[in-house]
Amino acid sequence: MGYVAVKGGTDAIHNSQQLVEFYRLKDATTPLDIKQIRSQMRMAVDKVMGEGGVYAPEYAAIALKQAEGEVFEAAFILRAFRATLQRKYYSETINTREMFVKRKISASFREIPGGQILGPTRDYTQRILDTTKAFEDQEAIQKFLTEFTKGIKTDNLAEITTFAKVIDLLKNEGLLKPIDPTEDRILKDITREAIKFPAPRSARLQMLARAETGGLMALGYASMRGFGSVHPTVGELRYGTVQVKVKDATGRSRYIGKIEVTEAETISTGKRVKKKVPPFYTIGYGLCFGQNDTKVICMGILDTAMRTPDVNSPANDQEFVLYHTEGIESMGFVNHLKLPHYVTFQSGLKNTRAAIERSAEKPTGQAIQSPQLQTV
Amino acid sequence: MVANIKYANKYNFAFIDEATKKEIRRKLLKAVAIPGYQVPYSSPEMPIARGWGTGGLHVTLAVIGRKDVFKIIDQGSDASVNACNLREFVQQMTNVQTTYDTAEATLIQTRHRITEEELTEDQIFVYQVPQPEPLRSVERYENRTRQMHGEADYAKMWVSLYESFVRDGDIMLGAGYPVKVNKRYIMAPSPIPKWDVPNLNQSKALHLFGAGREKRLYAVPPYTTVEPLEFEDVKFHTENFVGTECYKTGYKKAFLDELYFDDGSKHFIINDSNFLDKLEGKAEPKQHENKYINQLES
Amino acid sequence: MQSEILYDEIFDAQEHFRLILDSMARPGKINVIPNLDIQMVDGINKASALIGFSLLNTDASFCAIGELSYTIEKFITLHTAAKIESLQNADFVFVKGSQSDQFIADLKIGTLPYPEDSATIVLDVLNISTEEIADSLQLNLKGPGIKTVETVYVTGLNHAIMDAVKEQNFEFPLGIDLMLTDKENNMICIPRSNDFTYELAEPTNKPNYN
Amino acid sequence: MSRNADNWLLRVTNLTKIYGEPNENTIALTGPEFNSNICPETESIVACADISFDLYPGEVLGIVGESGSGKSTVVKLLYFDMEKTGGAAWLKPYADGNIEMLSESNQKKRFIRNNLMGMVYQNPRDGLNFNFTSGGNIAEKLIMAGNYHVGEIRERASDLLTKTEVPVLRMDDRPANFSGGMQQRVQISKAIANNPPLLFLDEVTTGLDVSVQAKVLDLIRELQQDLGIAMIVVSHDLSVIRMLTDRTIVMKNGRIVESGLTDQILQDPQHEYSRLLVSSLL
Amino acid sequence: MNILEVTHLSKDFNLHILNNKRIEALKDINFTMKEGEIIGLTGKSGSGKSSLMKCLYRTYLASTGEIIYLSKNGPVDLVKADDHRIIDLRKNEITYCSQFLSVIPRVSAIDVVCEHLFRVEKDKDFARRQSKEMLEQLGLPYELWDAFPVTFSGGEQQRINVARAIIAKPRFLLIDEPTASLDAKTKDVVVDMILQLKAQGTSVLVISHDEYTLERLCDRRIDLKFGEIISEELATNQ
Amino acid sequence: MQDQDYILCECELQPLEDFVVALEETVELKLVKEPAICMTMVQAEDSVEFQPFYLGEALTTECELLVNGIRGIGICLGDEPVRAYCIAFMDAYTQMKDVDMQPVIDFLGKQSEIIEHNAKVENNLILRTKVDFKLMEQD
Repeated sequence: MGYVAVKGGTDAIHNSQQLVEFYRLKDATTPLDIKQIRSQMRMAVDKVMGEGGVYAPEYAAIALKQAEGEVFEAAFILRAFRATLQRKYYSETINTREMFVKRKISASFREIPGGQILGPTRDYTQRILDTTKAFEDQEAIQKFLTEFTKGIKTDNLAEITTFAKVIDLLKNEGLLKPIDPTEDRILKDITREAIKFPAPRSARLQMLARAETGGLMALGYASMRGFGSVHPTVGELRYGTVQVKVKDATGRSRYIGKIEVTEAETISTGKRVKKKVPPFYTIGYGLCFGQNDTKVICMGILDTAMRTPDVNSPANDQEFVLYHTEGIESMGFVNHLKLPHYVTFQSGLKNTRAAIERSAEKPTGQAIQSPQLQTV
Repeated sequence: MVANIKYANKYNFAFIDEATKKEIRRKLLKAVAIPGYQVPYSSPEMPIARGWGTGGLHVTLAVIGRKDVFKIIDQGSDASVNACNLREFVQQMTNVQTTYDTAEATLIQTRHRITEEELTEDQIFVYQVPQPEPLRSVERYENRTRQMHGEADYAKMWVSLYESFVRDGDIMLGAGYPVKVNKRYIMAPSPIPKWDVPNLNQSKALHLFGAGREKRLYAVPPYTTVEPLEFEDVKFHTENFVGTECYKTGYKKAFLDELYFDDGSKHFIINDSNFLDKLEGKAEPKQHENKYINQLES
Repeated sequence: MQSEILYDEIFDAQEHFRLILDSMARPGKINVIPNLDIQMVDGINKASALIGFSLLNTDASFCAIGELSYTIEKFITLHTAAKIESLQNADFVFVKGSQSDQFIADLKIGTLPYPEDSATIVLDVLNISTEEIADSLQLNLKGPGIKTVETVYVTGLNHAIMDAVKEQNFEFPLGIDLMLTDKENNMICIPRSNDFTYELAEPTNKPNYN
Repeated sequence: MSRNADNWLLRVTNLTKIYGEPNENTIALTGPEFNSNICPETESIVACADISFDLYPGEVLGIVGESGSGKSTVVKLLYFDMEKTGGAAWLKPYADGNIEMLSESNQKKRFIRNNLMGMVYQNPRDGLNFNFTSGGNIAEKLIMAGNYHVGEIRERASDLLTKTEVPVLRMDDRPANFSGGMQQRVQISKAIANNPPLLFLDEVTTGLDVSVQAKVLDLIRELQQDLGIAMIVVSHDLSVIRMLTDRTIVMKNGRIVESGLTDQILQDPQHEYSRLLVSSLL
Repeated sequence: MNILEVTHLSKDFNLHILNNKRIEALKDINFTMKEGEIIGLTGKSGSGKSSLMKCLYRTYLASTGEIIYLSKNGPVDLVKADDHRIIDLRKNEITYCSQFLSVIPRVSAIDVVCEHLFRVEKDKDFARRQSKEMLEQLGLPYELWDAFPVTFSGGEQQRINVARAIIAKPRFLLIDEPTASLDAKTKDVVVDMILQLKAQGTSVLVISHDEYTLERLCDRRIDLKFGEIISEELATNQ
Repeated sequence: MQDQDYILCECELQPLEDFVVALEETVELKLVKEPAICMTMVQAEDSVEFQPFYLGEALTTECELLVNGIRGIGICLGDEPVRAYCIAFMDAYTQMKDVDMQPVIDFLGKQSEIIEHNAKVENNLILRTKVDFKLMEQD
């Protein structure tokens, strides 16, 4: 009788946990090192941090290992880990204009300040399965590293610089929509209080930043395809590291490290609310932990879409977007269907049986009347 | 030089950090002060999945102390997998005493049932709530259901009951039957069967509800009026077990599970595992009293 | 000037919260907050301060009004890191029962969709008792949490405050919640759901035979 | 009932609704004399401004004007479908007319709406819930006013449907499948289900076939005569106004340009705009 | 006692369609009317008779002057009184019966006549009985009673129009051409009905071109020409 | 030279640990707060309207100690108890008077050079992925 097992639950759970470990380890291969996962599974680690809402590459790597590579599960483990730690600091606002840029592209102009820097991207790798990866060994790795860095003249290195942003060019030219003075600019923290609707933009951006990439993609894509009206141009997409500073207990500003982020500004033709206003561009903004182009672009689309509410298009509906792209919640609730429900089912069963009986007694076509109204 | 304690972090008592506990506690007090009203709260992720009782755990972990005796049931059973899992987690994180005995517990967490044995003034009863919004079936938007609660605008809910009656000759709501608390808020009592709903009314214990995924807390204080929604002429009724009895004890006045044996035969058994144990051990646990149970023959 | 404090942020806070929760769930039920050996400041009942310690932190705001309010505010912020806010925005308000009732009209009472966004008053009185005491205000409490009627006697409470609270709580669920403490660490709560009345003691000081 | 200054049912003073962010000149720079309700300085829109009138028990008041004149805004403000920008209104049966109703909490507004008012919208979708049956729609209104007896609800619903000539057999059908005229009659049944002393009718015949229009108007006339409900009838159609109302307010660009007895407005209009309206009718 | 005192009443129309041409429909009208009196208004068409009557009923807004009507509750200036006061008087004291029946579509003849009674009389059957009596006296064929008057001939409509005015038993009756398209026999019925009202205390202002009707009804006549009173004389039958 | 915290957070851990261990013996040391992990909420803002929002939390280690009675606070990202301790130590040490700071300056200078060199090398590798439109046109 499955779940109804009396007193048997605890042992079964323990054995099940052991069985998971068994399947993870049974082939007795070399244990995965956390550093290995962190560097060779970089994108998975980034995704775990982004969706877990916690920047901690080593812990994300541990979580991935523990979850046997299931990114959802790893992000979830990271989120739960967060709940037990005190939040001691709030950082100063990070400055993406001073990013150490590893990738920087724009779709809206051919040439941009500092040029189009492709950085590490799989976009042009031609997705041909590379079977030589099967034979990769230390020697091959060393050989690649030597080859790759060979061309660098270490005595004559270019200086590290920062670059002007594409949207600043548009902004200075007066092409961007002026800031809506009615927008709620309050800074909310949805991890400290439940989101309320209509949600201020700060809460929306925070929700999107830790939302599940696939969910964002489904809705962002829907909006572009026709279930919505946002089909933007990527103004600029950047990936790199930014510095994080906090104030310590004595009030001094302290550098505490750098984090990797991906940032996108998407440009759309703005909806005109007032007649005499020209068709300014609106910018959608996307930012997330780690490298994740898809996520920030979709975040930009949805940021734009949600600013013009429209219940007919899911992407423009705040409640719809924000409640349903939260991966940890959707995953949990979907999976809760596996829990026993025999009490609730019994309750419904009683109703259904009774209703079927009643309908069998009642001659067809006769409207149901309440007891008092038999004669009406 | 300090020891390198990297990766050796210890968890806080009751897992959740103290700031979050305080937040939950403040919200619980508001929930008690406004019976049946859903208070939004931060609802941090827990090491169990959303929808698996995170809200119940938040409440339990925010109120639990070293002196508590903890009991947890799922579908009425102390031994169901989810109950076992959560019991072990709470025990590990707090080191409190746990029990199967309803009477002995000071803090009881539940999924989908109220114990068959009557609760006392010294007990807190914590519900895991999957869907805290009783109006969700008639209104999908949260900001509108909020407004409906704010203005006590419950006509849509009532019409859905009316229409259910017109369509099927009865109000076809089963587990989680909506109730009105203190004559004001309509509340989802979590998916307890209708059998349990009357036991919320004027209960001696404090009832706390946690919906983790939906990030809502609410409460029914002791001695509070809790009425299932019913019309003057179309009444609420509990599940009908007429003609059946527990095949082990012959008892009739309890919520029964329907079992199918390997030979295809159908049997009924008392759902509440601790209550069943006590009856089998010839003990006489004090049962809840309400007008629906009182009508039944034992 | 950090004063030494023998207060366990985990276990004392939890124990006190359970007592507050019990009092809130059973309006008029007197719970006693255990007498911890902590260094206090003047102007606030120790039980009130402990309520503050148990419920406040950086995410909550409060204010104190009346005499010594500055000292009290500094004391509570020091131990909880809670934000000091204006009367109109404070989550918790620490005040003496002898205070005039005018401040009540300024407190936040929440909105219909979010009635919990409202103030809780922590009120210092002299005595709280289940038995009649001289010059006391007799509070008759009725509502959720109470089987029939609960009666408590309170001294050092300006009855105008109760009138003002009643007025603020006129449209349920809007309103404010009350926590009362006395010199002996007794505590009761009166949530907004409570329908209370009060009776003033006879003006003549009748002898107390109990 | 004799009419004196004190026995008004509804009193409205300076009711104003402005969209956008007006400045101090917005009111002065809009209105019929500018032939616009859009403020040239702020682009805010003055949907209506300074609307004042008294409505007496049993009286039928017409509000006429072209689209965008603000006539619907007035009833929507009074029915709490919109939030006012300024002004005040009192309803006699609510707190004996002593409490300004537009500033009440939403909870109280809902009470007023459920118990003391009815509304019939131009589009039946606005007044009916198409997910409910027609009986369910009427039940909604009855339940809101505190009737929780299914038998009585169904009896009342069938009375109302009979009165409004909707076949009682269709009580348990959803109005989505009804004709426009029948939907409108269900909507009227719902609006009057609680015998409200005040009923708002917002362009109720617009969009219906002429023959259906006539039937709906007859129904309203009859109900008015039988039940003595005070009504505010909003219409751009003067023949509707002529048929139903005692008194008429003419609106243009968010302001009242003229008010008077309906026959006077029709036969001796004073304002140039009213004359234009009337001459287009004749 | 005077039930009506009209002083310096004038009425202009501004025809904005015709280049704002101003028409002076009534010029400085002064007259009084005693309670229970029947006054006939005479004059050629276009002389201002109907305009005067409409001013008294407030269908037209007078341009200047006063119309003091002595209501049951005291004197009222019908020019300046609040709309609600006018509605009140129209419902309870003053009835206006125009030359043409302003048809109410899809209401039966009987119910058209009863309209006023329905407002004051709860018992609909009783009201209908009264209505039938009156239609019988006025000789409206039975088969028309339940029909809609929209389709009726001028004479038939006239009878209904008169009936609904008279059945209301107003205190002050304004009646425009009550007998114009009636046969001699019905004319007499109508005149008798009006006289009966007078006997019950009603004051009547009547417009008619029919000398017979005027002869039988009027205590006084006021003759209008180009919007001015040109003569005011006691009727010959006094 | 880069800011001290920057160098201490970004340099290799081993030389830092060695350097601190050597200095530890010369001072009186009291650990006020052992290294412990906590969270830092990272605040960001959109680049156009400068709407501030919270991006997410970052795992952080903090440590507090007294060096000859002078308070030192060390905070750094990640679970890095040793580094947080070293930063706290250096924070206090560099506030001390009557101590020869030259070794510290030398150490920081050397580490700074290494960090900068490595960053420049990475930067130059990255710049090789720059698309050169001008070149294409000239060809």
